[in-house]
Amino acid sequence: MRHAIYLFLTLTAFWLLNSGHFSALMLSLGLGSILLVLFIAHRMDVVDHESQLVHLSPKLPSYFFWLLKELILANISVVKHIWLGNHSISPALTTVKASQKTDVGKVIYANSITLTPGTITVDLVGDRITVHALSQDNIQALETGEMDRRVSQVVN
Amino acid sequence: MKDLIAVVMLAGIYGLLSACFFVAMDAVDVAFTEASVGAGISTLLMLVAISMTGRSEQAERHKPALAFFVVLITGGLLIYGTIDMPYVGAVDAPIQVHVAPRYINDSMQEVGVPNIVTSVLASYRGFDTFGEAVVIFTAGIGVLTLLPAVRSRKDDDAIESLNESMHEQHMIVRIVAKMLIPFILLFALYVQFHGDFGPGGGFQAGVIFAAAIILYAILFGLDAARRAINQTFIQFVAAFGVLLYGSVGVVSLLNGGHFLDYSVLLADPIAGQHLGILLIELGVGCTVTSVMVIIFFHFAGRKEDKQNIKEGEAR
Amino acid sequence: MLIGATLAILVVMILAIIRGIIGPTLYDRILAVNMFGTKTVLLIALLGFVMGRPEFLDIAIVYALINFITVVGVLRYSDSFAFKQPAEKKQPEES
Amino acid sequence: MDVAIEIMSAICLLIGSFLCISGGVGILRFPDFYTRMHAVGVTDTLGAGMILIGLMLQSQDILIIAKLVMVLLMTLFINPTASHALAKAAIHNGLKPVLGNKECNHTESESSSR
Repeated sequence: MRHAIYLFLTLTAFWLLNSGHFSALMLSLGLGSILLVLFIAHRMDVVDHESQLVHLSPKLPSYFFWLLKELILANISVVKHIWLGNHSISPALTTVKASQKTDVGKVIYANSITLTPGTITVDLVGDRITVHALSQDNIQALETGEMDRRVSQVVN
Repeated sequence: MKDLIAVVMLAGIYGLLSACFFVAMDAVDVAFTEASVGAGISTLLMLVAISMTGRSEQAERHKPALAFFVVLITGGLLIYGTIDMPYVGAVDAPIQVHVAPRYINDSMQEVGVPNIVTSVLASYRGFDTFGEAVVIFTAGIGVLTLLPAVRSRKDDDAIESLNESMHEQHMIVRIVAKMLIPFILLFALYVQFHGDFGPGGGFQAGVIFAAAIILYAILFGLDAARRAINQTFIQFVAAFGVLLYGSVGVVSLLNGGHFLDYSVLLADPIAGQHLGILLIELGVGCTVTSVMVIIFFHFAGRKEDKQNIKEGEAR
Repeated sequence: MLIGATLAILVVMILAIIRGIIGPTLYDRILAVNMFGTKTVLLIALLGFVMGRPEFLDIAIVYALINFITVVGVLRYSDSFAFKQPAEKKQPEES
Repeated sequence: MDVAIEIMSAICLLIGSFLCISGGVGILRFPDFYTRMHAVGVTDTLGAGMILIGLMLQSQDILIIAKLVMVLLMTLFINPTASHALAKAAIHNGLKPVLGNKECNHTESESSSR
């Protein structure tokens, strides 16, 4: 029920921000649409703790900014590799461990890895994440486990 | 190119490209339709079809050079034909002198909808659009009759375990899709109801809505999707959409107007137009959504049945 | 500057098309389509600003969503039997 | 004030365009599928983000900014997932990555013959 309320609130915000029309007709149509979507989502069984991220929000912004910093650094390095040419890269396949307990945590970690250019999550089995990296530096950065630690903080 | 999936991918690029072209030509509604239909759902349906028939093209039975020659000639003739056409945007071009000025100048008073395309599509040319809705409905019926669902449910356990393993496999995609699906659905409904103000309307909304359901079916298995979306109900909705459209026309007849003349629906003609457009767009949306879902379910269901039969034979 | 960015995106789209046509593997083509789609989102947003009609953003959102659905669909059907031939074997036949 | 915002937006657009073109060059230049995905990652994250932020700076309407934020969030949210899906499908169907390590010279020579 809690998740349904969260979903209802986010959907309302989504509708209002998209619509920008506040006549009675539009608002009632919006309400009807949201209820219909809630009903279908309930039938599809997609409303649960996995899809509603509200319970991990307080630490999300700080993680987000840290990720942004990493993102910019990673972008610069990959762009450098692009312009330097093929001899500067040494692609590698490696496996790192995800210490998050929940599936959502693992997914956030895996997606953060993919989001930073230079590393791509190729596979996620259990708590082992297979990563394809553009160069050895990326792998070393990943193996320090800082991202892993930060994601764990956000989720738990 | 013999690999059909590569061909489908290039067709997807073509869809995106032509949508960009439409945007550049300021034809927002057409671009919207191309976005949802050309790049989205047709790629998906073609993929399903390919996964049933096989990936490679058949051995050549025709002469590619001859075909290319014919295409070249036809294209050349078509280009030759366009030489006689008036320049784009010429004042005396036929398209600018007949009905277009009326649409542009008077539609605000007569229909009262800011988006002229919607007022043309749904009000001035409501009969055409009715025909289009019926065409889509007919396509749905055709698929229903030609591809009856062969339900051979013997090894439910096997499918259950398959679903389980799929859950492990696609965990990332699944969880992200779980978060996204409600928003896709709501966005489709937003498109549905804001066709009056901006680009959008029943066709686009229906396709996006169906795409969300198809995404669900792809990721969570066809059976889960069948449980969530009742098959009989969806067939009913398809018919209901056309029926709603038609009955708006009939009600306007009964109120003393022409068929699909919404001005007589309410005392105020403008409000009547609004109501009529809203209802028929809803009808179109219902029909398009359900027909797309029906087509996908029948294609994909048939494929699954085929696989089941194959597995049964192997055992 | 808007126009400059639009042109840059167009150039990137052309590069993506080249990659889509020369392949060599199927996945390169899917990658090209995916990249082309995201660039289309950007192009439409930019064009909306160039032409002063920000309603275009609706289309951009639709593209962002549809693109995801297409790629997921490809992934799903790449698991099915029709794709089972190893990618290397296909090489000589393609291009 | 207005001029400052204009300049900032122009800078954002410029950086975004440069990143996108870099990614476009990368997708042609890199040796195999997996490395190309990294190039696409550049255009999808910071390239798209910079361009969208540049557009946000140019608009006054809160609804338009909201929609741009939505596009940005979707890009950041969807693209890694799609990339992952793609990489996973590729590796499960036996497409071998070109590796820079010594022990994998075998794969490298094999795929460079493509």
